[in-house]
Amino acid sequence: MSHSAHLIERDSLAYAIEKHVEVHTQKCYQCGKCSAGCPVATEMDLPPSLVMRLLQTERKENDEKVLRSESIWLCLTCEMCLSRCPMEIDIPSMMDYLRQKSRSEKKVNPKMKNIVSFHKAFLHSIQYTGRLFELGLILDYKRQSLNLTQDMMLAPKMIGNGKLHFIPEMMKDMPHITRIFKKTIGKGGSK
Amino acid sequence: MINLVSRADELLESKAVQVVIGYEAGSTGKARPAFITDPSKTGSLIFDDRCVQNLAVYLTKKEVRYFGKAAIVATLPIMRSIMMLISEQQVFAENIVVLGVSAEGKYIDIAGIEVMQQYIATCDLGNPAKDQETLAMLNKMSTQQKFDFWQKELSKCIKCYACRQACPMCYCTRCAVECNQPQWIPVQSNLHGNTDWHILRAMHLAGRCISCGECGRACPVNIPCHLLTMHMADQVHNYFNVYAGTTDKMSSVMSTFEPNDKESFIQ
Amino acid sequence: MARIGVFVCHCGENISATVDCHKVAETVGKLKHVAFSTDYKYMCSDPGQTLIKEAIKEHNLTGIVVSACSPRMHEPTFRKAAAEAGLNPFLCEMANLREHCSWVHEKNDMTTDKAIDLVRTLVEKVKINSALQPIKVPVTKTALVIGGGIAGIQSALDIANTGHKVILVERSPSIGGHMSQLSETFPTLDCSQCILTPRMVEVAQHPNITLYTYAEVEGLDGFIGNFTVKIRKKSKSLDEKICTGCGLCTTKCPQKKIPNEFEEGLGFRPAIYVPFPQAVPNKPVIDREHCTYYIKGKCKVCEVVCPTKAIRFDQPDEVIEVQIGAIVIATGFDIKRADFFPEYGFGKYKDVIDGLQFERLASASGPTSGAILRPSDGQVPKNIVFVACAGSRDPAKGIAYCSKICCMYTAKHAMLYKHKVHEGKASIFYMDIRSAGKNYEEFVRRAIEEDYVNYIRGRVSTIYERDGKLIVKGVDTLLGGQPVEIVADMVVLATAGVANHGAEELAQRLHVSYDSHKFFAEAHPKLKPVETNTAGIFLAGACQNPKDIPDSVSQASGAAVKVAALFSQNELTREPLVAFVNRTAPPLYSTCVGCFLCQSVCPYQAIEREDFKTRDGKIIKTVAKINEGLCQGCGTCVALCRSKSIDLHGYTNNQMYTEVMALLNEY
Amino acid sequence: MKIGIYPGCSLTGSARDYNESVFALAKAFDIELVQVPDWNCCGATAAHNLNKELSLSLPARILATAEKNGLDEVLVPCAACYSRLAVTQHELKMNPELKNRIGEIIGMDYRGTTKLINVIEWIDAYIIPNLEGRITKPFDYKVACYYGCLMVRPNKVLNYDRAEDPQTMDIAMEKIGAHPLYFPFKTECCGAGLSVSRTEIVAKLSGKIIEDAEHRGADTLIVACPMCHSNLDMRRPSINKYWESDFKLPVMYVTQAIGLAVGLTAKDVGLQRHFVKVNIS
Amino acid sequence: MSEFEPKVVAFVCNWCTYAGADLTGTSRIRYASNVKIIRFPCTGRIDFMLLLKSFANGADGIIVSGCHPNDCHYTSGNFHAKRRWIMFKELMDFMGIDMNRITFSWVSAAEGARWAEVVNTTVARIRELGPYVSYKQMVNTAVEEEVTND
Repeated sequence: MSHSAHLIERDSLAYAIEKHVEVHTQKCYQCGKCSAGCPVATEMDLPPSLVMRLLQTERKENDEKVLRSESIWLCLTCEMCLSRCPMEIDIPSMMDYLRQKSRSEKKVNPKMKNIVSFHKAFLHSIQYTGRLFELGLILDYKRQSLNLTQDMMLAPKMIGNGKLHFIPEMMKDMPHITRIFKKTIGKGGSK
Repeated sequence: MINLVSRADELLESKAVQVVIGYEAGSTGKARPAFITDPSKTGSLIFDDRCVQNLAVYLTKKEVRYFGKAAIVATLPIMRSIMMLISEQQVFAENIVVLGVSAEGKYIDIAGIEVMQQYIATCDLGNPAKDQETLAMLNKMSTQQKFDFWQKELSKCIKCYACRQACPMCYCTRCAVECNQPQWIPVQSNLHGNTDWHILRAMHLAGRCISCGECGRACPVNIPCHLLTMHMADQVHNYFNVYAGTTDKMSSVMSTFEPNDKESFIQ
Repeated sequence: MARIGVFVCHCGENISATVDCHKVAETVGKLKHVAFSTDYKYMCSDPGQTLIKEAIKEHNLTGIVVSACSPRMHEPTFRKAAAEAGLNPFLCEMANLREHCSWVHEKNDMTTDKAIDLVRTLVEKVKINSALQPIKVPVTKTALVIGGGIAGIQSALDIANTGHKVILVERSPSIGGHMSQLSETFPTLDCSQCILTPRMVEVAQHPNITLYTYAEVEGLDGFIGNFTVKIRKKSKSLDEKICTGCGLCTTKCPQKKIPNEFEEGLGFRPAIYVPFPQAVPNKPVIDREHCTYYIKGKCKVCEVVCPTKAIRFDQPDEVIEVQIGAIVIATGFDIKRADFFPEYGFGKYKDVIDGLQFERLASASGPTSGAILRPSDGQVPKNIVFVACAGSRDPAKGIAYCSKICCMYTAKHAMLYKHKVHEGKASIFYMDIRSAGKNYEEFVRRAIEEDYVNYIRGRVSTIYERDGKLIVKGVDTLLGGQPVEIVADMVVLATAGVANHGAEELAQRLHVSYDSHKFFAEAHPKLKPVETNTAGIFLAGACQNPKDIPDSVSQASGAAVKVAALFSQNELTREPLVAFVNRTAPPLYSTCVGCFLCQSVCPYQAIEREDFKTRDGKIIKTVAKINEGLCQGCGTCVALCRSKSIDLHGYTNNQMYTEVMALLNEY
Repeated sequence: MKIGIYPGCSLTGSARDYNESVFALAKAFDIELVQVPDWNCCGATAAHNLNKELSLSLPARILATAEKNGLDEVLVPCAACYSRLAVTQHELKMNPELKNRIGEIIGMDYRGTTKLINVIEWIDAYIIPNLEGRITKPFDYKVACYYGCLMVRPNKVLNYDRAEDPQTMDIAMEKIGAHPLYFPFKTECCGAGLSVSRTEIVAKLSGKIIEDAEHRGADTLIVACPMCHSNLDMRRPSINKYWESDFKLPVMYVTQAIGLAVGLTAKDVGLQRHFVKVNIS
Repeated sequence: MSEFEPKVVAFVCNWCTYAGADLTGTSRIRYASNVKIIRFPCTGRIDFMLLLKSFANGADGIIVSGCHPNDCHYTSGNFHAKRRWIMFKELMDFMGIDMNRITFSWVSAAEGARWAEVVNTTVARIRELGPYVSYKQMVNTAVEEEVTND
């Protein structure tokens, strides 16, 4: 994108977003169409259009509000906002970036720990088997989230219907996957 | 090679064209341009590594036009020259037949301008690799080094205008250097006049040079003057994303514009 | 041998306070070919001008340099003085010693030296100036107005009232345009037809106006004052002279189910039809595309019932050529239709309509006689939603610009609805309310305060249908982006105003430029909003960009004045500072080699082709030729021309070269 | 006829029914589906939520493996996997620098030449043209075709069908004798990856979809995504609890519906594995 | 000569920069008197050869100025000029001819103060660069050669 070539460095989240995911927050003119179509806008503490507005202010306290929000974790990446945005602002990519930033700065909203735990458990599963081991995932998630009783009723029926394996299906070339994880997430694994 | 010869033969025999412009072996072992009007003589046509001259230059010459409709042996640079000449209304598509030759030296059937356009679209249109290296080397030099380099080179110029005569795009009946009211370019072959001449030539070929390198080859004192026009071709592509000679309806880079043309030096 | 006169002005003390004017006159006076040199307190005063005139005569001067203020200020003054003394005005040059020297520099030797350099430079230039004659072009005093909407009507009437002939060409069977479709107009809520129809009738009856409806402009040649236009009069399949407009044919036509364009598809019309009751001319045309006779070869009911036997099935199109002197383009605009919006249902919901359709519903002469009824079931909508910026300010799916008129007409629509359905609920989703205009903001406030129209700031994400209702999913951004869902009976989209269909082709035919949205382009966005780049062609109304009625009418009158000013002279006089292509003896004819790159660089299409032929008509050479009527003298072609075959009067290559040489070298 | 397939993790586990129906349908039409050898998980939502490079590297490895094994065309039945693979392909195409970096990370030669097709494209290209004379039992039901998010968005990347009101699945359904309904929730989100961590959101969103389809008189929902299926089918108890109702609308994969129409049995296409009973056979 | 006084030629268009320079005058804003203006109808009219001629004839610096993009009196002359200067600058850079000696600018009829600033910064810069020796040398060598050739 030619825009980013002329960026003037600023100390703000909006700048970081422009630089890393090439989403130009100033393009937003607050029509609100993203919030109007977002399936989870009503659950969010900050609907997408409000996130955009907060970022536009380029003020520390507003950036902080965004990184600590529930919204960035509730976003389903369904891309409805992007497909209807008149300015074609890639909110989903921006949300991906905000989530990673929120985690790396240890600002994840405490109420959202479950969601993060699930994602982590998911990656754990891939890291050690190369593929998703659904039973393992659920157990791992329960361990991380301490939601021990959740979905107690679901698993037996899944097993009954032949939808849950007891033994993980392993990839052959596991060292390859381990290398990929090492080079991306780093030695610390998916923590 | 049979294809090229037989096709030339067929065209002359059927009187579809009156002359075939191609290459033949010269007495010194070099290839020289051939203008064949007699179908029985097409056997002398050759095509090999020696055949590098840009034949398109003859298309605008009165003596060649006199023959009538022409078929021309054309490698990529020649095809691009033809596209430019048609775009600038110097040659009419209906007056020429193109006998295409691929980079590997194989005959390719160019049934019309559209086919030629499609063929050109598949080719690499940048400057030849050897010249690209030299250009890169020059571009790395300091301003003073560049100045010294060109002053040394241009001091050799004897103002013979072989560079102009060899260039298919230099078809003007009166060149700007021949204009004496005012006398834009000093007549003498001195450093000042030489520099002005080569700047003028490069500017006039901006957006029109098709990177054949003929000017440099034609220079009797070996000035790499083709680098000037090739540098311009590079920049035209860099700024305006245009390669010269890709269609028969090229809108000239220097006579058109986009409102958002990018530059960084105008205050 | 050149004999140059130099006149150095003190401008009171404006120049002489920092420049030694006497020294300037003295130094320059010593130059070769300077026959006379003097300084004086006020050159522009009467005595100053007399001094110049007398010097010209007395010293038989062949050129003068007045060294005073900016030529942008007094060049006309001194050129006139020169002319009065018998010297060609283009042999007078001015050196700018005031704005460019005395006012911007300190008093010292360098400043005086600079003044000397400036004067010297122009002395050298004026030596090689040529005497130029003004260009005179005759004017055909007939105007062509293209488009019979309110802008075209106003322009035609204004020009006709100045006593000049006007030809008004309208593509559809009646004049009136979009304004005739409107119900009431903002901000006064007066009836659109009531104010428009008298003007339509005036056009029809005006002795200076020739009206061609059902006609289109096919081609244009020539230049300002001297255009030739080709007009295709489409066959109406009717002898208009005999037809009395009784309308019997239209009631008897068996083909009755053709969607009515005037009613925006909300009603039907027969194949032989008058678009609307107040149409001008009020005579029918046969729509050959839908007429049973033209499709199947039999029917002819209209011919049978016509009391005056006016139907002509075999009437051909007629193409006429007319000489005209000026053109007003007033082809209007169009709107994007509701079927354009993916998220608003691709046009599949009958009760999602556009603004013009709502106008027809609200119009007393419309398909519902002014009752607001749902197109799907004819019920009165109890809950209506208006969506502003539907396609406007939407670079992704619509257009990037603001359509300007929608804020106001949407407020009007909501008001009309509330006035007709008192218990109804009207909501407007908007992004900004743009109500700049006389009494406009007050109008919008009235909609909110008096008619309780519910303005919600936010866009609508999607509309879908359920149980015969329309679910509108919008948002209230003033509540921080809170989603709003309205179960509506009807939705009106204030769709974007766009260029009229066929505008691009017409622009190409007329050789005028258009912008990336296919609207006609004005010559200058601020100072020439009515002119196009082509001299003699003007713009009026929404063909330039979406406009409301007052703006359209103002511009139409503006265009009319431009035409009238042009027609006030028998001949057009133009400064001869135009380009020219050299000519030499055969067989060369010109040093121009005919590459025609100058054609693409010229902003005025002033470069033509000239063929030189042998006696038997064979073309020897084709070279460029300047149309002096069109050239404005920018000289871009001169700098581009590789063989230096084009030059520009007043700024020739030789003159500019000489200036540079003189400025940097002391002779 | 031989084409590649990337089944993805779900199809080996919770979406075994989908897997069975895809393979059964392929077999019925003499199409050999060759698995991308030793494939890995695409990383799904978790990867792109937590680490961008990982989210590109995992799909890149799959694509590079397909290339290495000469699979020019790869069917990706899972809409979620399809989306991840297609987005990766697009991003790496647009950004050569990133392409090099990811190439280094996976330590493989990646060119991006594989043609990815989703299940509807596959049906369109290989099943529909050969349908003539094969329909033994027209699928004479009112169906609501549910596309979800990942098959149509982002439209500029996937360039498949129209983002609003897509039609391809409806047309395929018409071809087997079904009656597609006007269904505005076609592309609304079911709640996706929040199934486990925020079940109530999934119950709410999926419930809306089911409610609207039932309201319009659908006999079944037709889907093409295992994630949507698990949310709409396996999560039915949560949905019914949240909405305080008893939605009975079955949810079928598009391949199951076509399978039944061409004479495959309910068991062949794995209908017995559904949580919500399917009264269609 | 005590101190080096740069010779600077300004090529400006009639409608914007020339008028802007007039405004500098009417506003009585002072600037260096080293600059002398030559008036053109439009930047599109300015031939690149004139710039070379200026250097050859002793100019140490050049200013080229016209209407801002979109404000051209002739609608597009300055756009064409812009393309011409882009290519010209690239060629000059390639040949080692110092482009720091040419200021390209857009100065509108309303920017009187800006014109003074453009002039002053250009003159200051040229003063720092000193006389354009290398170009003059080239011309001088040429003149010497001519003399000996004769």
